[in-house]
Amino acid sequence: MPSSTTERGAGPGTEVVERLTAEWAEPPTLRGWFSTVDHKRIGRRYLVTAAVFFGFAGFSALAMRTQLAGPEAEILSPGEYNQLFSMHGTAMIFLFSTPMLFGFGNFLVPLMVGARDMAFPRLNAFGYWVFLFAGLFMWASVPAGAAPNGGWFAYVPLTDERHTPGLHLDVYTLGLLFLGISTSAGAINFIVTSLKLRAPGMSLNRVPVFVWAIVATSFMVIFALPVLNLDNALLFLDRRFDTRFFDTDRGGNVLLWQHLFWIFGHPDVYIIVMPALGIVSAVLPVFCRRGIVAYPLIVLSVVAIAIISFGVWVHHMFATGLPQLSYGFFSAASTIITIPSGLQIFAWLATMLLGRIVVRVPFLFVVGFIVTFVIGGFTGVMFALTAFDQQTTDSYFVVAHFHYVLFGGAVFPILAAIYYWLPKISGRMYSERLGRYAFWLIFVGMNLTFFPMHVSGLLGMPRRVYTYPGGLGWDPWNLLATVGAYVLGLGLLLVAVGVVHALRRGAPAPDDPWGGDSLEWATSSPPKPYNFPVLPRVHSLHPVWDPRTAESTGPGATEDRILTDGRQTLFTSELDGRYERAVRMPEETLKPLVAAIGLLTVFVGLLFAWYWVAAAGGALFAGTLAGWLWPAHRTPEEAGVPA
Amino acid sequence: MTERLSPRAATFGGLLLWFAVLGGVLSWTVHALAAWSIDELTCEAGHDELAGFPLTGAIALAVLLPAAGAVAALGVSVLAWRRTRADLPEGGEQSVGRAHLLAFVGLWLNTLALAMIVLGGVAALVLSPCQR
Amino acid sequence: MTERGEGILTAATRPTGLATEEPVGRSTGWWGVMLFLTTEGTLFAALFGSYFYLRFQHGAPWPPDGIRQPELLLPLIMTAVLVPSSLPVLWAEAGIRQGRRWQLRAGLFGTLVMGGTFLGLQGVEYSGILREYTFTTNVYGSLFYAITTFHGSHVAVGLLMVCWLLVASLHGSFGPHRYERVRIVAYYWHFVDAVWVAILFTVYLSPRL
Amino acid sequence: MASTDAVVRSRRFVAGSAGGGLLLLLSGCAGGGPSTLDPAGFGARRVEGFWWLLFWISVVVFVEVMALLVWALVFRRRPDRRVNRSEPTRFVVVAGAGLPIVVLLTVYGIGLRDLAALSTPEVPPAVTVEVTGHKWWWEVRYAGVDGATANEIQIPVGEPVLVRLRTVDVLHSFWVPQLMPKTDLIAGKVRETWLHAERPGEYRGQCAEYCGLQHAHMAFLVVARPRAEFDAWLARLGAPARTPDSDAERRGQQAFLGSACVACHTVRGTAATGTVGPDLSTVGARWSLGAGAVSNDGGHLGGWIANSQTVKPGNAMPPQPVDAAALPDLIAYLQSLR
Repeated sequence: MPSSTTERGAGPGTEVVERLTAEWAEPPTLRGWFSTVDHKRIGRRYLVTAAVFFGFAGFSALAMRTQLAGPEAEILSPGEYNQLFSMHGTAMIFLFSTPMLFGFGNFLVPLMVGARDMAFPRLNAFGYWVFLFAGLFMWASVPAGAAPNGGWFAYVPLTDERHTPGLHLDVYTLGLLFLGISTSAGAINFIVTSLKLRAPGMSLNRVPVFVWAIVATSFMVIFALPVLNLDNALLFLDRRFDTRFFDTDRGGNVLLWQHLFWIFGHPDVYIIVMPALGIVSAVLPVFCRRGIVAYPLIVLSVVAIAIISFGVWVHHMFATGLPQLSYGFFSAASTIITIPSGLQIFAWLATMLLGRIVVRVPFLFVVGFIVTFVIGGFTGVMFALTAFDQQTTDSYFVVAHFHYVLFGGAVFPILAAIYYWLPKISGRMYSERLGRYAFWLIFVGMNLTFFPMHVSGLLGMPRRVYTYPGGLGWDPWNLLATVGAYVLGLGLLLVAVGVVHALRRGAPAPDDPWGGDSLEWATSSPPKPYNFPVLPRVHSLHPVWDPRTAESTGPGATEDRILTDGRQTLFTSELDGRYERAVRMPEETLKPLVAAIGLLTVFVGLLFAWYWVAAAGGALFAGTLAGWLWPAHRTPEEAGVPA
Repeated sequence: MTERLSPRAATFGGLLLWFAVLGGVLSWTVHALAAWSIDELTCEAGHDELAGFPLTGAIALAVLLPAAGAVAALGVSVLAWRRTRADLPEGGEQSVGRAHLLAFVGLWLNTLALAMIVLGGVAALVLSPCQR
Repeated sequence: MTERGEGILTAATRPTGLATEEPVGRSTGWWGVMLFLTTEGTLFAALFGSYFYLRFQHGAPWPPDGIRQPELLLPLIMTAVLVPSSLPVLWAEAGIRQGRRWQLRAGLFGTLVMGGTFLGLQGVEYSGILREYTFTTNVYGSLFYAITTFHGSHVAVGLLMVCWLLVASLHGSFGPHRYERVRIVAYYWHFVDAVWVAILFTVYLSPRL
Repeated sequence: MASTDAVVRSRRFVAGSAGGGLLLLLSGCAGGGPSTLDPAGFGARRVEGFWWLLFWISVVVFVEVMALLVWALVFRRRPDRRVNRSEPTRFVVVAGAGLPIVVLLTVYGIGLRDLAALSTPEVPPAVTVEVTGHKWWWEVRYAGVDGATANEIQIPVGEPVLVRLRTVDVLHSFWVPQLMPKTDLIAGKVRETWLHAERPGEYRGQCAEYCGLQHAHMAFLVVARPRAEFDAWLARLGAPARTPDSDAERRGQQAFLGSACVACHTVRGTAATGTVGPDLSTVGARWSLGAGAVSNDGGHLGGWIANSQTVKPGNAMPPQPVDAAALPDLIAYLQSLR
């Protein structure tokens, strides 16, 4: 089924390639580096930046585990510990997981749907710069000793001005508001790209699962993120301008914060995990040498999780003493949401059982994912049940649970994705041996770190404590977890070494090293700036395994899919992917960077209460936007105005 | 397409499919928001009735009406799923294949939504509204 | 037409009916603005939800602390100014579709005047209410000012966009083939109008229920 | 709950020995600590039973999934194997949805039943404890008794006790793992839970909701004792503080009343009536200082008075400029308050 170059068609002539290169190539200048709008370069930057933030958050975790290795340790002060655990959570959720997966989405979605770029390339560049600046904005607070210290959940009234003076929580609220602009822009871009830029013939029943997952995730962002933004805006107003939303003495209500936070927060768990599940559905079948079993059920599962995740938030509030019946409704949804996940697990298992398995490093990480994610799923069901939840919530059992879900459910797939798509992204193969060492260290380290936390939680250890007394039965489990954290850290370091090694010394990668089925494997490694010399025509769910798609990019390819007149790509219809028309794509520009700098100025100004600076930043942003979107002058004939 | 429909009928058919896909989960959304907010807000304010109307009755309505909506959507999705089942050669008529997939997704979504509404109803039978 | 003699329902539930693409043929700009407005709409919905959550948890009396029920006359006048301001936008858009650039400019100018009047009236309203309570008085004050100011800033952004469009139209960029930006700004403006109706209900009418 | 200790122990033995090493470790480590698996109260026991049910279901399903996974990894790797291209949708539906829904409905039902059981005790509680959360300690009062203690809740054994929870500042959570699942303390609201200790003993509790700098040091102890002992203790709590009966204690009392301590602390029957910090009328009998920060002995007490910020950074008590010569007397006095 992996097709050779001849089967795939010889493609268009060199003249076409030259014209496409002339249109799409970006100048290799410094200015070009800042002005790029190429989704592949932007995707790579997302990946690298998110990986760096992962490193920071990981070191925070190592510091915390060192402090908790034994009872009554004094390596970190309580103030430092609380900032570190708050930043660890906030960064892992907001600055690592979602941007990392958006990075893969950025690189892969246009390739997988057979387009030449995202729907809004300049918005894409803008999203990256905002993410970078927001991440630096938040991390800069750590050396300044002003990092968020209210936990990633920042419950009021602890986080109000009276109980936490200083910039800590202003960094948190403003940083997340700033970052939210990037995430929302990215989400809109993914949805529109997937709706309008799919290759002709790619009706919804032929869309790769990864793209379904990215789109579902983006819709969740659209509906969940504004609620977090509102919550943070209200907290900022309370802290800075003495409004009374959370002030119980003046009619405010502290549970409002929790409701709004978790209306965002629970969907966010799936915002993180969903693209990762999409990665698994992309990687696993390829190493089983067959298409994924029960594609319609997988799609159902993606859609169902995206929707139901909005109706389970109160299970984070089962101990707040609300009426039990109101828990019942959310307990019901939290229970049912496991069904779609179960369908996916068994679809993957069936794919493995029916296929012929080839064990390579990406597949190892997928297996690691299944083992850990299943365990996280069990404890997830337990937390859906109110009585059990009330006993174990806010204990280390929760910490164990969500690390199994998030490390197992997101980091393992991300690692699989790194090894799987590295040849495509960089054009280099990684070292299989280094990869295997890394896998085993990570798998063992991960379980050694987080499994004991189930036990210490059941033994009554509450979470978010900077130290604990000895002799309560918690000591050995904490020591084990700390040892595991170091093993895990070593494994992750080895991944970094492996990536650098591949980039420096790796063998050149073929176009399709794995025999993949989706369209990114139908182009060169790394892809040319225009992605595809001929936009393919899709006839089935597995276009690369389908000779008709190869034929469509062969010598007989029609001009309406080659499009060499300027930067062009295709619009197709939303549901059925029917050919609509060719459209112009924008050139590279510095405006996204300038607009992002404007926003950075706004948020720095707000943070330090320099409101004139903020206003100036706002003016810069608005002015740049006005120029960015300024319509080109048209002659009356071009615009269609009757003379 | 071999047969032609009036634009009105075609649009209506397209929208009907979306009802088949999303009708159930929309009903469940209404159920979850209504039942939870009625219960929490009334009880936290220290009442056990809603403007003279017994709380249990209000919650029962917030279970039964959405359940009816989910059942309706389930019916439409079953119909749509069967109507679009025509055996299609791979790469054949992509619209019908796509509609079949969406109807299938809707079928399951409606079932899951109905299950959640019913489980919520079970909770309402077991627990009295303001019990903590 | 096949459905002659049969109901629209029968026709619509044929395979071809159910397989009709809907939505279809929209541009990326249309989708972009719709998704943006969806996420904005969710933000306002959450804000209104918070209003009712805080109100019902607070219990009677609402407004608390002896604050009087909101006056209705001025908000109704504001409604009468803002909601019809969608009409000149529609008219402007219809004009440019026909290639009448003067109609586009006149319509946008009309919107600008009406939207500006609305903001002015909001200032008048604030100057009265600020003497009674501010956003620090209690949660009711915070809600009132947060909701109305947040919407007011949307109106202001909308007006900036209309200004921008007006300048661009003087520059001669629009015509029957090139008016997508007009449509996008129009959608935003209609959205701002619709949100105001929700505010009228939430902030001004609901305390009287 | 009718189960006696023996039944409980045998059940845990069965669970433990069947589960192998991990469970032995769990059960083994349960002794001494505040383990949810060593329940001594109605609510915690109910949830413990539920946990073992969930645990065993998880084990069975995990074994099933792992068996399929290992099977595939072992037997589906032969290079000459022909790929099966069928679509076993029915298998996926049955295994991924059909079987889970049965299990899920069962545990959902049991969960609702347990939840309802946790709601109210079978007999109405006769004792009401008023617990107030502070950053970072617990103020404990009893309905109808004028007097307060801190970080220590005495209850009669064998009967339900109502606990009414308030907070004066941020959110806290009241959790005694061996007795009852947790209940959050919500600013602006009053929450209620109840405790029912089945056997006498001391049960460690701790704040479970992150509450700032010293969240780690906000522990308390629930002491369950026979009704008569409890009644005597409660009467003692309501009475004025013990008067000093040695010279050292009297000098200590003078030093205490002459210091800034009285601005924040109460010792009933004296001029000290501050309400910012814990009531010290019975401080000498408490299990710890600083809500679990250090043990309550002379050395730690002296260190705490001199500069509690080195012991529990961030707590509300400023360092006290006590004359080094007067410190032993002060310690003696405070330790005599029992």
